[in-house]
Amino acid sequence: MSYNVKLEAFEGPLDLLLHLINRLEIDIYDIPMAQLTNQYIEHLHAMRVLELDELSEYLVLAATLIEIKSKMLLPVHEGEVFDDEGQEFDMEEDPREELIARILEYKKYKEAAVQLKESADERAVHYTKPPTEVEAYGAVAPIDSGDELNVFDLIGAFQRMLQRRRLKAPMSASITNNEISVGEKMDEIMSQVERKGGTCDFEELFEEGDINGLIITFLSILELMKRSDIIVEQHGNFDRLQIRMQMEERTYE
Amino acid sequence: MNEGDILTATLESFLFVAGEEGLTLKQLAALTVCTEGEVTDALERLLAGYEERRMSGITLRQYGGVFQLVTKAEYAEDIKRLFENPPSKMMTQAALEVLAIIAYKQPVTRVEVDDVRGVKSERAIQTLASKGFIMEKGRLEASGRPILYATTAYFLDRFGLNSLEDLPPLLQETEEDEDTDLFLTKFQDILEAQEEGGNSF
Amino acid sequence: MNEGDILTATLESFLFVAGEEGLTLKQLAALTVCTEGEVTDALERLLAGYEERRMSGITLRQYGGVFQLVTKAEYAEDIKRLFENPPSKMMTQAALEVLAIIAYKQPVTRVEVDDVRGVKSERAIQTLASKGFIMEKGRLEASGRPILYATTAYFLDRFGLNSLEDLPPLLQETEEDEDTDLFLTKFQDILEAQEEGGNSF
Repeated sequence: MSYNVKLEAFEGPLDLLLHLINRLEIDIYDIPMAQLTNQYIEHLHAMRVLELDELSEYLVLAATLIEIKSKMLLPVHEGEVFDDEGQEFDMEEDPREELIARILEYKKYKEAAVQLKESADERAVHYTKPPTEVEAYGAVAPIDSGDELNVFDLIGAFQRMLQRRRLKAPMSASITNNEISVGEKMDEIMSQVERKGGTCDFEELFEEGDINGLIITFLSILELMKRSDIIVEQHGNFDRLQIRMQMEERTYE
Repeated sequence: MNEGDILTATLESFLFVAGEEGLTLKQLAALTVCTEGEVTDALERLLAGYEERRMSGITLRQYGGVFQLVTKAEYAEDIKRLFENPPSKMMTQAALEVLAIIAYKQPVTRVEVDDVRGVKSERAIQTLASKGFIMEKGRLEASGRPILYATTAYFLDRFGLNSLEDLPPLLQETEEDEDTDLFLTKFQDILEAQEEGGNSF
Repeated sequence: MNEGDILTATLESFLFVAGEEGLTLKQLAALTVCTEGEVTDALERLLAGYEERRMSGITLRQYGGVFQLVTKAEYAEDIKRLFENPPSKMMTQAALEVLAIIAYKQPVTRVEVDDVRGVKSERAIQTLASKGFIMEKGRLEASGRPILYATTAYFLDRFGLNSLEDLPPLLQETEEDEDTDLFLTKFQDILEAQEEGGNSF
């Protein structure tokens, strides 16, 4: 029998075992060791692309399975039971017990993970807003309020910021009908710069519009620069860019 | 305007400003110079108002021990359109498993997590820490003094929990108890059988 | 529930999430696939609700063509107190963000911090410096010679770190790259559309 086993589907040897138990409809409290061990090893063979590190983890469990299987083959004497070292051990001890406990323990958390995921999904439908900036109320926040701070507060803050930065208001689909061409935008920019007395801040030209609009504006500025109708200047490295009109206004349409 | 209304409105303004950071009951009481009971009553009125009012797109929730204003679930799909990228990325199964183990067993060492899963969990632990879901919380007083991990308040918030007590009970705990009972019963049976048979051990 | 109420509630949820940035009438109309007239009517109902309702601490304002939710004027003093005596770690989000960026990217200029956050960080940097968490550490050898910021020993102490190497790795994922790709894709689309439209420039 051969299986098509996708390695990524398993989170480790216990996960594989759990998968086999479910698929073979095995009673977890009374595992047929020979069957399970064979299936497990067959799967290992099918999983060729295991990394060495991972493979060793799978092999450790394979060894455990084989050990349990062989223990169970030992004849059980009435009243007297010995383990391999000849030590007497309690009759009720089943060699599978520890394995069952491990599988159940793992299963417990695997299921808890599913519930956590559901809980996170439920939470995700409720959106919040970032805290209002202190400056809006003319106050200064004392950031050192004597609380214990730890580095995970920093990370939490950073993650929230990343979430917030994904919020970008205007939707492009909306503005498509009012979209203007680069030619039109070039005229618009020239008259805007003229109105401002021949120079204006680069950023002023980008004050409104969605991503499409901004790109059109940007392309228009490039084109105007190419035609030497405007000059873009910057005085210091981090100063604002300035747009300056080079010639008298023209029409491009 | 009656005083209860003023309190409710004041609380709403505080919660609005605090946004996702939220405020605890204690903090709200201290800020409004009211008892926690009065604040609780006012918060209940606020919540009832949100839930009754059809025109309202926001509501009140308690996550990670703080009260926060959030949008109602029914507008989630619409709000998603505000975002250019879908806000939350799916976590890997491995990371979720590790997170579950840490959440329930905290504080816990990496080795304990590895043992439960039967595989190494180092990478998942790093991912979870850098996402702000787990943190280091001291070290185990044992040889090697391994790091202990615990979940953060940010974890509670993102997973819609108010406190660790809100974690859903682990499903098999009862089964295990039954198991033990079953085991004990069996043990008793055997003992009795042995005694009857006159076999002592 | 009638449609007007749904629209009003949807608008409230949008405005809430947008926070201080607010949304224009045009954006709201596009997002809700309604006419600007319908949106205006719904916004008027929303405003009327806030003003009538005594229990409400927030209201709707229009500043510079942008609609935003704000707290009612009568609670401004209370809120100012909240900011000045924050009950806990709250209200430190902006400062924490800036501190995180400086800690991980140091030495770093203010402009770089602004870029990462997408908002101006001057005030937060001043506060952090005055509290001793960060310090100036030379200047960038570039035009304008902007100041470089780095964290202090006090920062390490307060955050329980021995050295900067103790900072856990920060996962930024590839989101920013995806953003860029999105932008570039869109850029290409528009270029093509323009060319097809016979518009040469």
